[in-house]
Amino acid sequence: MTAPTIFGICAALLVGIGLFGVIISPHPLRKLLAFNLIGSGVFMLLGAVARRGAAAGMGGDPVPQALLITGIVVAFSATALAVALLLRLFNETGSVTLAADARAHPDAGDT
Amino acid sequence: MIAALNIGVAALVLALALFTIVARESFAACVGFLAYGLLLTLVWVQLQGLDVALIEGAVGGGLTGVLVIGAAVRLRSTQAAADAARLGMPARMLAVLLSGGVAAAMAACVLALPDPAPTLAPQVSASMAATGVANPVTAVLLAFRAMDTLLEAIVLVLALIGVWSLAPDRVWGGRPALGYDVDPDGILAYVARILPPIGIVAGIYIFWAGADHPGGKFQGATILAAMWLLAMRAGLTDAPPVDRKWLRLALVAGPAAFFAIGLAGTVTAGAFLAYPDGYAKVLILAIEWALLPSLALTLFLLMAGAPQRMSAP
Amino acid sequence: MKAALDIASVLAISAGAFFFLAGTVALLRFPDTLSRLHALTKADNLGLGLVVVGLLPRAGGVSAGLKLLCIWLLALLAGATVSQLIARTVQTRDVRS
Amino acid sequence: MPAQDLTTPGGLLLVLAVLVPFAGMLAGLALGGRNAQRVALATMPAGLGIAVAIAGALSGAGGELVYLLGNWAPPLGVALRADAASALMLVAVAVVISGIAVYACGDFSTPRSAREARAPLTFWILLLAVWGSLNLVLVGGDLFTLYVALELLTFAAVPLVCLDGRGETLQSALRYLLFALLGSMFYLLGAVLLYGSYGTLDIALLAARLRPEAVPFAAAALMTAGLLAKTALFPLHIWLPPAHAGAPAAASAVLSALVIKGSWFLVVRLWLKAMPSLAGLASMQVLAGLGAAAIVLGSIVALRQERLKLLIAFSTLAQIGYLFLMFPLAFDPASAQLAAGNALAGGIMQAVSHATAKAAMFMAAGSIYAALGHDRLEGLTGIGRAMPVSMLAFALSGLALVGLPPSGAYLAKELLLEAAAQSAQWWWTIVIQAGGMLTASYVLLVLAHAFTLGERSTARVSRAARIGEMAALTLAACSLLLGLLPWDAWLPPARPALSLPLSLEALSKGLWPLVAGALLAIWLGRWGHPAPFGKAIVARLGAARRAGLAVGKLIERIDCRLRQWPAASVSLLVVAMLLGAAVMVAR
Repeated sequence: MTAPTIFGICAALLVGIGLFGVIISPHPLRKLLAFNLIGSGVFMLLGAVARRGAAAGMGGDPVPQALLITGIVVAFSATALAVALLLRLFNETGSVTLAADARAHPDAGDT
Repeated sequence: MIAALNIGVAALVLALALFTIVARESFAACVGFLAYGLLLTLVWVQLQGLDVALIEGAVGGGLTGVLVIGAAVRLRSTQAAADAARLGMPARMLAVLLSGGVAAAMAACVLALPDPAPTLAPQVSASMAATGVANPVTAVLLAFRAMDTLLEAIVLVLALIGVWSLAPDRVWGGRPALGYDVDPDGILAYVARILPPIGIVAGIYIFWAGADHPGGKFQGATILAAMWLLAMRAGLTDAPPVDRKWLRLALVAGPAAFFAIGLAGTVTAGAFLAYPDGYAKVLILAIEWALLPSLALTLFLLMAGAPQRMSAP
Repeated sequence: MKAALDIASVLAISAGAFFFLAGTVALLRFPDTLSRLHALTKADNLGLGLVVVGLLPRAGGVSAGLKLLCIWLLALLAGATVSQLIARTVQTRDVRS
Repeated sequence: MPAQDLTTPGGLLLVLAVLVPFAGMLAGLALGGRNAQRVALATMPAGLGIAVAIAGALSGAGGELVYLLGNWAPPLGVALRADAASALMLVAVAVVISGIAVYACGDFSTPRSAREARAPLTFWILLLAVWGSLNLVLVGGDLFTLYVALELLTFAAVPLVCLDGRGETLQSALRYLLFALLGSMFYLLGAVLLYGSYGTLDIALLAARLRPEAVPFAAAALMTAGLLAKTALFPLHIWLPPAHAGAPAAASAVLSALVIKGSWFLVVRLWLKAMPSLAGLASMQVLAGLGAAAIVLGSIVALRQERLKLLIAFSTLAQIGYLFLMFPLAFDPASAQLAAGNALAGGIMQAVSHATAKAAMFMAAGSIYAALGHDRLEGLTGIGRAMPVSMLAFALSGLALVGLPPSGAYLAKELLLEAAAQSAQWWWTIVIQAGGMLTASYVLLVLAHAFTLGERSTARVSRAARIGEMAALTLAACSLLLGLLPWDAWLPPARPALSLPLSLEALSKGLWPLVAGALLAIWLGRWGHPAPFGKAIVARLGAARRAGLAVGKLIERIDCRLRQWPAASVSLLVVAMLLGAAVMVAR
């Protein structure tokens, strides 16, 4: 098996693991970690695509490699924003749960 | 042999990823994630993406890892509530089923990708002479797809504004939190004195090499930001208050220079973000030099977080 | 000459790998943080040093060799600092409890 | 290589449309303090002018503006592309942003005592950032550049949700951010698969190279599902109601009127421009089916809200559903492709009229909230007399949404009905008509509360707020009068000449949804204690009324369930798989 195939499949599994984490983790920080796992899975697939495109004396297609650099930095910005939001939420309310939502009391007020 | 090595690396990556999800404590999961990020750099080396390996190690593993570990420490008290809200078995099985389905579909797609693979490498190689740089990734980032890089610089500034907007009103214009109590004579302060000179040299070297070899402004800027962060965490320097004029100007200087050089291209070379013949390399280097301090500052401030205290008078 | 260098390389890298293995086993088996730290730092510093020494003949140039040495020194510095910090944290926690 | 891969005259306008707001954002940050607001207000006319110029350049011709950035042609380079649909959206965005900016001068001016304040500074910078990223979404021609644009849009929108820094808005913002990030990963995954298969990310080149194969099918399903999560189409609306209802009024207007349109427009772009040949009737029916469910659920839950802003937020949920009805109607069975025609025109028209009307609604609600200190429906009694301008703005925008001629929604409805008749999909006719009735029901519910005569209202309106009220009224009037503009220059010529929208027949067509809506409101609405019009009627309905309440309660429960995180994330995967299966089946 070639490296792109191995890591392509690894990428698919990473996305799967990340999705599982996003669904089941109750803690938002863990959801954020899971999101980063999905992200790195997607990036790894792009890396495999780049490696498959090796040609013209280059070890990989440079266009997807450049996209990867942009993508990783964007994912980092997202993480930084989410962490800041998480910490502010914690400072403000002392908890970070996403479950209690602005639910509009379905049982109250019917006439 | 190489295939076996790759499979081994892939298995380790997957095992760490799984640990990150199933670990009981958030702190342990974050440490696992940091190790995972570092391990990924090996994957990038195996995939012949040295530029990507550098950025993954610096940003994907390093900065993100530090960020989430810091958050996990501060959020320790929320662990119990999260443990109580665990999903039941049927829901977990459903999650396994669905995410497994998506992963299987994706793996099938990987195997169905066309052979020979489509690639832009020959086109990059044919057009690279016009840009004057020898690192193809830099040529893509600053010539062929310069728009993405310009937008990426804006993304970082915007994320920083988003982080700042989360400050409580009373400390607007103040400084980010210091973080820890540190011993001014301790080992951390010692390292924070001797490491930054080395780190600054290394960061600028990686940046400077980026025109022709793997490396570049993001990788370099990350190292510079990390050095500053180290000095701040060791109590040697402080983060600047967010309302300083010089700070604001330094933040926008890089993207603004990028804008200006791009717009100049409409006059001198007939298109936004085009470079006139013979000046491409000079202008690309000018953009990179302008971006480096802005990027380092933005990354540092993103790591430092929202303002939390008023500056000491 | 070349064969001798190759053999030296292989020996040094293998020895380095062995130290890493020993350190990892210690990390998993030792009972408390301080002794784990004790085993880990020594094994890792030496292990990495041996790997670097083994790689030096294959570095292909003086500047590449110097970079390898720099990496080792930086890793040493980072390892020493972090183990100091961890040890101090353990100490203060023990005093407090 | 397609012939259009050259920069067209006027292409530079597309660059400017993106650059000017971002330049304003950087300048606002650099200058700081009060200057951020000044820069933003100065940017408005410039951006408006650019958008109008783009629309002017595209009128009549039915062509496309293309700009090759850096003179590098795709697939190596990145192109910006705009057609008439993008141009109309660009103008709508510019108009709505300008209206919101005028309104926000009341709430987001730096106080005299401070040199710089957090909320005003960040609001104006984020407003410009939303504008720039929306323009980029509208003119981007490259799937990865569009990914960056979507992320920019998210990063600009999320902090707007929690500008007031209260715990519950922070929580809504976090949910929004996490779910939107999940959506962008799906989108990016699809884009990566497309690059791996065809070696390009350019929309026009992809359209030429795509083959009906497994990989692009999966990519289409993933990208669409991701974008639906960002648009908050049912059942992926986990984040929308609390985020849109909790934000400051000006921010709610931005989020509800504009931000969700970005990812929606990208779905349109994707299916009509990048992969029209992949679309099968089945997948398009799935999209519109989710839309229909959104209309029913959103409207009925809206009817049961006790707070005005939540009601408007749920109305957005329903209206998002309406935006997706165009997809199966755009399917042309002869060529087995999606074709731009009446359906596309109707969809764009609906988006434009919803943008103007919804911004006006949130702005009016914000004025009312500011004057009363709350926005409980029960407490609105008499507000119609105390704040006539705001209530007029609300009423006009509500009627415009219902589709009363000559509103844009009326035109949109006619176009969609025409498309449904042409493609013999009678079931969508029913949904379209029912949508109008349901919209009428919650609009009338609010109006009934507001115009009930009762005790004098305590509302107090400051002078600064009067300007904001006028801004809301202007946008509402825009929405109501949209149908009178000369659309022939931009909308595809396949459209039959519309009857003069003010004819008697048209008016009667517009009136009957109002009657049906009133009945629905009486049947399903939750009437508070100072019983507004017709308590007697309500009492006499007896059993039917109880059944209506039970139905409403059930639907509200379902909605609550779906908006829990695990359910929503599972829904995302299910929607992706459903779409994937539907795309496969069609071939």
